Amino acid sequence: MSGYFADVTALARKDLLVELRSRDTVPAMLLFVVGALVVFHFALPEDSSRLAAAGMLWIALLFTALLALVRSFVAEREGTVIDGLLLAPCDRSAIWLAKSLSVFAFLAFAEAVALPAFALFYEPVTWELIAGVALANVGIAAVGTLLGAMAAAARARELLLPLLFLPLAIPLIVGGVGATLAEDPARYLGFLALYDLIFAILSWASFEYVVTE
Amino acid sequence: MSTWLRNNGAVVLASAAAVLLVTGLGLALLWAPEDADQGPSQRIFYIHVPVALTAYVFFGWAAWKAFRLLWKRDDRADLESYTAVHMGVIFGVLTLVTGSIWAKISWGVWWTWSERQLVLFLILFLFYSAYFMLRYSTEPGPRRARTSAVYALFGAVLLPVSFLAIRLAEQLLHPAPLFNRDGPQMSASMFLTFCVCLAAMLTLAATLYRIELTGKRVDARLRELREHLT
Amino acid sequence: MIRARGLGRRFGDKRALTGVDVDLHRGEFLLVTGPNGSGKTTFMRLLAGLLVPTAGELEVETDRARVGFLSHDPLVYRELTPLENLDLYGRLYRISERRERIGMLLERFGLWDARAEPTADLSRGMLQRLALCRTLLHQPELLLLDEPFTALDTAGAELLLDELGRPEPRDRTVVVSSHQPERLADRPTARLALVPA
Amino acid sequence: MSTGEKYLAAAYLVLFAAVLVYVVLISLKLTRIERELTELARLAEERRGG
Repeated sequence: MSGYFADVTALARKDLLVELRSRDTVPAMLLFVVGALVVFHFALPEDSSRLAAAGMLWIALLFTALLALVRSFVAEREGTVIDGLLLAPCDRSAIWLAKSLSVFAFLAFAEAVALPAFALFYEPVTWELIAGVALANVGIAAVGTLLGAMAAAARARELLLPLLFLPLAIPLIVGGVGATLAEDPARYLGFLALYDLIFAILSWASFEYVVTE
Repeated sequence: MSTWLRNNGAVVLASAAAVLLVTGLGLALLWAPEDADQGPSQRIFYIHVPVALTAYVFFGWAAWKAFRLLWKRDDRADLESYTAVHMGVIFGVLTLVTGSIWAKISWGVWWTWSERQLVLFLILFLFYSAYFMLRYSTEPGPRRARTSAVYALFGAVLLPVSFLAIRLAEQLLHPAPLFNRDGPQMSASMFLTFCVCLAAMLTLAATLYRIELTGKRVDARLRELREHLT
Repeated sequence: MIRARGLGRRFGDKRALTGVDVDLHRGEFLLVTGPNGSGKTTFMRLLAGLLVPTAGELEVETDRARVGFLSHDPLVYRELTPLENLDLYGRLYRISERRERIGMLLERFGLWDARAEPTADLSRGMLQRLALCRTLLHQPELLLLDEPFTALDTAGAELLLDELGRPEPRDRTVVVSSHQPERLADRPTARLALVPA
Repeated sequence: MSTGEKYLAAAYLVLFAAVLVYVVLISLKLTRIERELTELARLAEERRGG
């Protein structure tokens, strides 16, 4: 068991180090999410409600997450490094867990910029919103990493991933927007937690099938 | 007897489907009592709901076969799962079309976001269309079979989760108590008609599934044969 | 160690490998030859467990942790340094005295001075040496080398031949695919000539 | 015929049309399979002859 987590730590550390060196993904995410928030101001009528602003924030976060997911297996695909990881005796699900953790970290980093920007431009950020974002991140990272690995084996993978991911992200958006706006955010947060639990277990169990033959 | 059934299963299924479809049509149009509130148009219920249930059955079947492929390494399950998704999408589109007609009758619009089942089918349609994209853009082989299977399995889990999500989304917009779509209870004759129509749709679906599966298998065999000969 | 009967592999409609029979015992040295497109790489990837056969049977009597596979690609992260790459693999293979082992290999293959440079800056020959370090890191009992001489200069090739001549680990089984079999001289104990399918 | 009945008829027609389209697709597929089989039979014949 401790060996499993040692593998996960080594792999996640590697993912963060690769991003730290190449700086391919996170700066693009930051710029994109702020840009999206600015664009939405011009897309929304002048006196739009806070409901519209909250919905827009969630759309911006979702598409920012797609940037991270599309990039998630690029380092492994270049020069088929994934083969090296698959040859290693570690459990394949450790690769998924490590990659999910690093995607989660990138998302959290982007949101640490996006949420203050949202508070500055539109509405104050509530604790419910922060909790909703954190829970949605778990689901996005878990499902998105699995789908990213699936799409990495396909042609037109950058196009395929959003198609695979968006239908699965609809419940996350429902939960996130609900947690932001509803009178009783607890049930929406509960729904997000349920989604995370179900899909994290499913993704964890099925990762090996999509990366090996 | 069992060999005879195996060889002539398609014939039996197709004849049963034909008989049941005609009976169901007669019952639904001529015998079942007219609905007090909605008038003759309520009879669309006898196609819309069986078609929708058949689509659910196909998505469930696809997930079951996907599970067999992953768990028991049953290689034939790949084509079976694929065929089930294929048929499920066809019946899903029919659900969207008949549901849209029903919405037009009941509310005067072709689309309404307040109709839960329609919204759910729209999500499923998007999801399973991506399944085809995934299949077509991956090299054929064991890996494609497994990847498709994992995705089909996700579909079966997404179905109830999306249903819950749609209910929650409705409650956000209308905090009032949930609109109950069941309406008045069905009478015994209505229920019998519905059962016959459902049985008819399921046998029709099973027939089409067999045809489609045979077609896909023939295709695969032909490819193998071509490879041997060239 | 390795037993194959009628081994074959297709990719879609293309046959990459057909009807290969192999019997290889522990400690033997198999040389795989054949022109481009004869399925050498496919054969090696099947042995490594990265591919599954679509025809025939294949048994490889060893654990995944005990296989070393040198692929066409060096299988290292371009963004990381040689040291970081080997450290990652060292952790995943649970190598005891990881630092010493890595240092010794880098030293032996002449990479010690380049250990902290980004891998992307290494020349093709240096990358191949790093890939050899990665392959040998965990002292595999089954060593699979796919075209190992590619991009290696004379000194690099000497280092590789030197490694293959080492007495330890004992009973190491080696499979080498190469279109320059003369470089291996009389080391191979068995040969397999593949022909395009 | 009332509007409601028209829509009802439309729904049944949609179903009928879908099955019909499916039959057409299957027949196209059968034609293709027959063509391929003929070609493969010819190939097999040539092989035996040559």
